[in-house]
Amino acid sequence: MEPSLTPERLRSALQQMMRIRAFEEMAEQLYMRGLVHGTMHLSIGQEASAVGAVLALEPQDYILSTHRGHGHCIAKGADLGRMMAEFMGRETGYCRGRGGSMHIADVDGGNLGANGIVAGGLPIAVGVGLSMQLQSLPRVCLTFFGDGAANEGAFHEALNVAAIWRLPVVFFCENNNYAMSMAVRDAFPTELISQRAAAYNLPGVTVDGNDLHAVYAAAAEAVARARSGHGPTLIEARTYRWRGHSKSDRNLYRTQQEIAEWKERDPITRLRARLIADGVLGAAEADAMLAAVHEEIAAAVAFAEASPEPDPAALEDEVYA
Amino acid sequence: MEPSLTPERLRSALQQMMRIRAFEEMAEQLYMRGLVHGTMHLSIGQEASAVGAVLALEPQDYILSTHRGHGHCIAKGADLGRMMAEFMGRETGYCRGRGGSMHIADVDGGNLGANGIVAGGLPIAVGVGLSMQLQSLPRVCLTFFGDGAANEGAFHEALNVAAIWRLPVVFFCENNNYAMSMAVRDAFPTELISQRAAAYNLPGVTVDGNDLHAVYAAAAEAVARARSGHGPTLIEARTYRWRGHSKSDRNLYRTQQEIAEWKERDPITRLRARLIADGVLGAAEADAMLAAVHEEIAAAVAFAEASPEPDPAALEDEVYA
Amino acid sequence: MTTLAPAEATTVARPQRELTYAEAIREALRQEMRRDPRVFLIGEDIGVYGGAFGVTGDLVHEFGKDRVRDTPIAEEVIAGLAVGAAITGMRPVAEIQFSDFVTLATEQIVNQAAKMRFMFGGKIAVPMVVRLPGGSGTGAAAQHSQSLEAWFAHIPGLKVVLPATPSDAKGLLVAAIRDPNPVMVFEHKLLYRTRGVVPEELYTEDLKAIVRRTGRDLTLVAYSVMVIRALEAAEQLAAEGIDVEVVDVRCLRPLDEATIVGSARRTGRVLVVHEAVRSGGFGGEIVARIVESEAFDFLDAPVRRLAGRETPIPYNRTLERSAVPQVEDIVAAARALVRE
Amino acid sequence: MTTLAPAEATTVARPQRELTYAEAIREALRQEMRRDPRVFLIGEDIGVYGGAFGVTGDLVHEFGKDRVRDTPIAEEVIAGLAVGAAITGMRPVAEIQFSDFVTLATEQIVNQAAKMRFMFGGKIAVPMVVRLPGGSGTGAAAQHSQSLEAWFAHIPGLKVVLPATPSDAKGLLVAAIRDPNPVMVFEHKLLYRTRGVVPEELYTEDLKAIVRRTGRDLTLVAYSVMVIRALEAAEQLAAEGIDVEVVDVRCLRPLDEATIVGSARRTGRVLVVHEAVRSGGFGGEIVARIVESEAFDFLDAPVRRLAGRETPIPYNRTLERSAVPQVEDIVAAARALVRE
Ligand SMILES: Cc1ncc(C[n+]2csc(CCOP(=O)(O)OP(=O)(O)O)c2C)c(N)n1
Ligand SMILES: Cc1ncc(C[n+]2csc(CCOP(=O)(O)OP(=O)(O)O)c2C)c(N)n1
Ligand SMILES: [Mg+2]
Ligand SMILES: [Mg+2]
Repeated sequence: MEPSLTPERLRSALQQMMRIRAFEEMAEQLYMRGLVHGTMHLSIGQEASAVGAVLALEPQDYILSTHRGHGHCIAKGADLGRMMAEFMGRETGYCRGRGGSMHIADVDGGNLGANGIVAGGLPIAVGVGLSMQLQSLPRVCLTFFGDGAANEGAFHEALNVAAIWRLPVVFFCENNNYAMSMAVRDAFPTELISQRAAAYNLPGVTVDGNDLHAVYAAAAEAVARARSGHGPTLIEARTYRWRGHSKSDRNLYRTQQEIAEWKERDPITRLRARLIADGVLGAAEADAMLAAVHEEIAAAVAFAEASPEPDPAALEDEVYA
Repeated sequence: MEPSLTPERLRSALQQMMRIRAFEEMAEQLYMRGLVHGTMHLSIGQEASAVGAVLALEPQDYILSTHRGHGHCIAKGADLGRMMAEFMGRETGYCRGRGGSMHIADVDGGNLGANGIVAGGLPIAVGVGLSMQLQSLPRVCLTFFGDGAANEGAFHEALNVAAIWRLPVVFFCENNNYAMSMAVRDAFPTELISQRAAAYNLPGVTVDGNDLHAVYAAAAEAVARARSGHGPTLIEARTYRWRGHSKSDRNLYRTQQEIAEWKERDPITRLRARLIADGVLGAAEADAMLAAVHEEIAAAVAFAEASPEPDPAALEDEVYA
Repeated sequence: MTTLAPAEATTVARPQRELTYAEAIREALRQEMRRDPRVFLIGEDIGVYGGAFGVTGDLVHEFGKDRVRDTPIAEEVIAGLAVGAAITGMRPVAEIQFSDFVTLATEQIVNQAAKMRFMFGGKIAVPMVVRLPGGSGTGAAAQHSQSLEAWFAHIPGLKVVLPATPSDAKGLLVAAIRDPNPVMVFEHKLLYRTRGVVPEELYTEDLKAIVRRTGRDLTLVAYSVMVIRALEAAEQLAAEGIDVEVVDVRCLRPLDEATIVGSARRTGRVLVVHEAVRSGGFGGEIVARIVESEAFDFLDAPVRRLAGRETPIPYNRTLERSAVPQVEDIVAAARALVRE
Repeated sequence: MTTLAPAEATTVARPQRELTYAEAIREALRQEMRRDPRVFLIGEDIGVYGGAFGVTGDLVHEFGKDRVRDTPIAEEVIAGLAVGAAITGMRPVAEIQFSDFVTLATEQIVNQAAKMRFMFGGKIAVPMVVRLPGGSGTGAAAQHSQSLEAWFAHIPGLKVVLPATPSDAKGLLVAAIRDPNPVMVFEHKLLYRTRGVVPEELYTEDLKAIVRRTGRDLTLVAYSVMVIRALEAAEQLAAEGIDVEVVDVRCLRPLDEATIVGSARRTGRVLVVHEAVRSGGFGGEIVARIVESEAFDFLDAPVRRLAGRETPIPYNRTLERSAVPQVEDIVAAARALVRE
């Protein structure tokens, strides 16, 4: 256990992971029932990476998130009711129903938004980093992106510029083995994505993304380095999405066996067991925690359902400031 | 001397370098006199890299060139008269006056075009490589680009895709220390640009770009690798441009001393001396060669000047096939 | 969802087999790939996954991973792959998974593909196709729902095609593949599941406008999904005694001015309908062409436009619906115009 | 080259100091940077080099390399730097060295900067400026001479400004910097050396059209360099007894329809002039707005357009000149229109 990971923070980390899981399971159900529309990218199975990364940040730090961003958003402290309201397209949602799941943002909470464009957040993160440097603010920007994003040109431009200017940015790659149907083994000529860091003279590290402690340790080091002016780090967190890419996915590009194997490595089960083993938490307490989470989710749904829809007459109101 | 560099090929290489130098000096003069307009990017000082690289290719191989592409074009065997005619905007020019210096192409000769967009040729080169692979043609595509281009997103996407598919492409970076005014030391976090090859699991090599033999050796190895199906190589040829970036350059970002030092390393003087020392060529023969080149240039100018201008009525004719 | 009666009914000689728009595209690809070994497909998730919208489906099983080639997520290189292959003997068909992502490939398409032939004095051809699923209506929000066809219609060297029916989806795509120029084919996501009669044999459609329904009182000029809505609106208006002509533009560049102007002349009243944002949309071009033409003197009312509102596409269903023209909006605008 | 008399003459209260368009932009940047520490510049070769067109000049010496920041050649990240800085308290002014290279930055500008505020329900603002030198006339050929303003004018969330005079170059740029939204400022390369009176103090111009010359017979609606050509044409036409009004649109999004329509109503004849390719150019939008407005009933002739030909910009001088409207073309088109 890392020194700064107090029992309290660890318990709260586990709770956040439970929240993400339960929130997404509920969102999936609502989607099936037609109460949430559009598309939906679930991060079930990847909770340790979102929570571990954000755990290393201070509240005033920034994140930039992805299409698979519910976990990032919850980890950064978002209110579940306003999130659910957003999914249901309500006026009380984080984006007042304009953004939906793929564009959820919690600007006040430091989440500068999920992004529908793969790698779209990377150039922005560099801008946030530059902004902090110019304003001499000791804030870090951690940008999440997937393995697929690491093959976009934006990845290269962003890492290079952040590196030469030593910007306070953490590049956090959630390698879940697939970009939609494209397997990492087919899309990358190297074994590790973190090997790319050397091209920018940056530290690059690959961690077990399903191990909360490992993710936290890597992120904490990167955040400290960024905050102290030593520039960016590339972190590759290896994980796996249990669900299909989105709702249209028939999983033709992977085997049921592979999915089953990864389910064995459930990050939540793992953290729960470790915390119990370490005496941080009792089993009953853990069960109570989960029950409380489910109540929160139910309340979030109730809040969302009771919320009004946006007024079509106001459609063009928020285009310009 | 590499085995396949016969005396005859070496003499011809020296002559090509002389041609490039003399051609560009003339183009510069014509530009000053207002006979060539637009802009002009001279490669004076970089002749060994263009000639050494192309020397490793077969006639049916392809190159893609850059805004600083006169040398590439001549090295690939272009006719000087038709080039000069292009610079002067004539109907007999390679692009019938539509392209000018920045878009000179000699499609039949395998030069698929200079490019006004930095790194614009890299994605195309990958497409050419794929095309050769799909057609099982044993042709290689060598794409030139500058140090500046290596920071564009296109560089990254292109190298990655060429690497995973093992396409017959040679990525030939002419590192002349500056991208316009941006020094390589400010734009890159690493010492060598060729270090980026490792990110794609490719061989990367840095050579003295002013040494014809060294450039040839590296290119020949890369071409052989590409042709035999082992995929791309990243070559970094270190060189220097004697002239400003383009005609608007006041050289504020570098010192006269630096320029003078690099002029000491003139690739032409160097090759000439080596060939004489190696007994490949006599001094008188070398002088005669240069004199002949100057006559060729004069003839090229005369051809261009005698050539008709394009007909404005035909302006829209070549937009569509 | 919508079976097209009017225009299809005229092609009586062809067998009455129905396909969806997506199936028609797949059939076009399959038949052209069988016929011409130079044709191949590149894009994200077009292989085993079958395409984000199921368009390429099982093609990878027939043609293999080389000719139905999944790429990493790298749109600029996808376009570059097409350019490089096209100029060296191949006939690439690239897919940009959602047309919004073409913003990452505009350099290659606009500066390279479109201009290469001209810049090189006519000494090269760039026979490539880019397929671009676009449009709103699926709840995919602002970055997955745009209609950017007007951008490409502004670029000399490109052709821009927007099929509205399954049979056009096939015939126009085959024409695009055989065209020696770069052709942007915008497909509408809402059309993929629409059904219509599609001839089984290989055929091409001209990159020209077509009158889908004749009428005397008013011309609706539309393309892509708005053709379907215009035809529905026309049915409703017919019930009110308003006789509407529907012109399906099909190709924005080159634009078949003659067909549009001819219809405008006949009816004297024109409503141009598209989903793309109104300001700077291609509707302005169509209005201008009509006004500049001899039809001007035959106009009984100003040419009007009905188009997307001045906003990104919102997520909320009701907002999304209200952001682009619906059948009832077309009916209302047409009715008002006839009364002007 | 051209000193603007008509419109400038009305600003008599201001001191009659002349600057070039490039100097006026530099002064705007300098004064805003002095006033507001949040303002900073990013782009390629804008520091020691002074900018590809000398616009930023010596600013790096006053403000240092942090605030006049040279970037590697990476347009997508240049735009992203602006977005990220803008949403966290800064006021970035990014330069795209030639507007053609914006094709590499459209993703960030169109999907991110333009849509972010809307997508996030109004909870963020993106106060950034992108300066884009554009246009032909310098022999820079097809990839360095485009006029792509219509693309951005089609995107809700952006503003699109095109100053035609030195004093507008300053005042509109200052307004753009202070605007809480992303603003695309298209500068024309041929205008950089034109001179005109520019007030010394800091001031803003409204993002609205302006009547640069009043006249009764015909309205020329133009923007950017075409305003200068239109004014010259108006002088020549005056000598023939044709009294021309010239409207400088200045801002395509939002479009100041009232000023344009008002002029069209007064003169009854309108010629829209722009350098960008005609098909899909913004001229179509302007024509449509006029036709849709109450001015339609006051039109004595069809609204016409004079614009760039349907070709990439060629290198050869004569071809290049013939590819876009020149003064004599405007004179001829205006003359013909008055006689219609
Ligand atoms: C620029 C762009 N290209 C393609 C897509 C379509 N798309 C959405 S997510 C996705 C896969 C992304 O893979 P990865 O980055 O690994 O993230 P993951 O979905 O695995 O979390 C694709 C291809 C997109 N949204 N943006
Ligand atoms: C995409 C793009 N950005 C910027 C430019 C402007 N520009 C032309 S050449 C150049 C410098 C290129 O540097 P490098 O790649 O090192 O080639 P070199 O000029 O040194 O040969 C720049 C910035 C351009 N043409 N294209
Ligand atoms: Mg992934
Ligand atoms: Mg260089």
